[in-house]
Amino acid sequence: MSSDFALQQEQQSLPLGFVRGEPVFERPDDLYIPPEALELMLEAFSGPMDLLLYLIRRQKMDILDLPILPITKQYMEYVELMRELKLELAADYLVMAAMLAEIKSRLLLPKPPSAEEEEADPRAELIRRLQAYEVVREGAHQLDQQPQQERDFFPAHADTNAHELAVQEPPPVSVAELSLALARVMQLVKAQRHHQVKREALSTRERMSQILERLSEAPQVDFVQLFNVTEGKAGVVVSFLAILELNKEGLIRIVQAEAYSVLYVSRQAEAVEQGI
Amino acid sequence: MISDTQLKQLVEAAIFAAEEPVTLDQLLGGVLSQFSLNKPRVRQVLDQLQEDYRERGVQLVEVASGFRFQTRADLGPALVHMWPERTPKYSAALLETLALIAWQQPTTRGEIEAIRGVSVSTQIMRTLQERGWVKVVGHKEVPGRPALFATTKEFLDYFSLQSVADLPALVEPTEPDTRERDTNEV
Amino acid sequence: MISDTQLKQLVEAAIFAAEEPVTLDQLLGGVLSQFSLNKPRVRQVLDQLQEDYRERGVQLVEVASGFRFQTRADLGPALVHMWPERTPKYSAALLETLALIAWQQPTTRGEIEAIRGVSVSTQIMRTLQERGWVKVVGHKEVPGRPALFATTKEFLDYFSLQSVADLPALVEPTEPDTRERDTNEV
Repeated sequence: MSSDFALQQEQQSLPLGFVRGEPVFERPDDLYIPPEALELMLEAFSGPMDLLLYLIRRQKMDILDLPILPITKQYMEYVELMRELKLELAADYLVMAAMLAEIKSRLLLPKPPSAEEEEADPRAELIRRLQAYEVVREGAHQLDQQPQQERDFFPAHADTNAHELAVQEPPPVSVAELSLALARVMQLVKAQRHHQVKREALSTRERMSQILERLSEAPQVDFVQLFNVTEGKAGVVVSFLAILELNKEGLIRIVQAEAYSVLYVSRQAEAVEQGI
Repeated sequence: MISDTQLKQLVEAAIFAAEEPVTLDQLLGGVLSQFSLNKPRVRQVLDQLQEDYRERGVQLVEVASGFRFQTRADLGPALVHMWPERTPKYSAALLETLALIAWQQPTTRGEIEAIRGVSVSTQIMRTLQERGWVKVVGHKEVPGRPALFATTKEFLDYFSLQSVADLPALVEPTEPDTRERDTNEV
Repeated sequence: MISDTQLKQLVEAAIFAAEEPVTLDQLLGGVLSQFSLNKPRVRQVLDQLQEDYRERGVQLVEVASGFRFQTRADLGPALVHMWPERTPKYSAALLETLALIAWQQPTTRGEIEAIRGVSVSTQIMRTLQERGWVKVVGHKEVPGRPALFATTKEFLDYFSLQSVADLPALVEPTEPDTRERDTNEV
């Protein structure tokens, strides 16, 4: 009893694991523990290696002296208890159980005298892995000891009026990006049958905008002035199509005082306001 | 008990670490709650801190919602150079809206929404107009008289385009029949 | 020309106003770009600032991605008390995974799992990447081309490290010497 007590005291000096970053010093020493505690403990172990290391430490054993029989027995008891309590047990725990069982059976098998020299210790691989894992666990512990932002220190910031003074450069956009956006939009339009827009309409529609803009500067413009002969035949055709389209959409009105007189074009809004 | 030095350090650190200005009450109820301190003592510490920082690059000021450190006002113009291009990228929604306006112009917000199947935010329309790429060229004579949007000359200049018609030429045609139509194009 | 006082104020304000740590080069190329200053002069200013703040509630420290002001380490517990929600807690599994990536980088998930003896949850890898502590730096040229993970500057900044080399060295395991002891054991 007294040695058990001493052992327990010793246990408490070493953090055996971490629960959400908090070192865990206490773990139940016997196996008969309430399910809630076991669940908590399962959370405290980061995996089967952690549990195994804990069991070895509890036995005050050297890893190099891995006492495979008692450790396997205890490990199995833990795993069994976890299963009985239907705790969600990671498959990794069962893989470790199988590995332990295999090592145990190999150690128990009588070895043929001739092979004794060459055959490696079946525990060697597990010992190597436990040692490697122990290093990692120590690494995690040391990392946790580092000054941590928002736990040990906070970044210190000051407000500044400089942001308000800054002239925000608008984000750059490449033609390729815009083209891709247009391609996406074209796909959308294609999907909608009723929008039968042909690519030819492009420059016409742009010209429609230009004409509308021109008409916003003057209440009415001489029809002829809407054409720019320097653009050549193609340009004149585009302007003409644009005027027809604007007229069709009811955005402009074309008026003529008398036959063969000058044609005037005005925006529909102006036309309405002026009562034309 | 807490020494004067520790108290000043703690108040200073708390204000610097806080994301928002901190009030005297927040200090007393927060970092200082474990010490029995009264308001005048903390007030005095704040006064001392204000004095300590008077000639420094940052200063302790009291604003409506509490105390905060801020950079000296006269350093503003120099500090501007810290953020040369802290510019977010434009959203796909904005670029698609722009592309649609270019393509279908003059067009209304409602027409854009009908094609994109989602509403176009006022923010997007404002951004496009502030950038000088899009402007209102008239109003459609339908109920509500919605604005007619069109692209501008600045838009063409920015993208080094002669005309909006130059734009889709960059798009790889997905269907062979659209390619044939290209030749007939005006 | 800029006076020593102005220079110190400007550097101080710039570091306090920046959202991320600031390097000497960033200072020279940013806020100080309009003055012709050399690195040693700015370095000297940084040294002076470090000295000025030595006994204050916040201190100037150099971390992996540059200089930043941060609260004094011994004030941590009191400040955490002010913002308990700002202090995250990390599981043993997460810290072990992070430690492994830090020490063994670049490394794959499979290698981490082999050492930890447990599968690494996707949740942990996502958390580490979302926090910006870990990133994929390539793929291992083996079947399946698994991603190679490495730690970032943000990781170093968070844990107050200037480089991975500052991490405490790990004790290499001693070679198992089990052969002779076998017989006594079973």
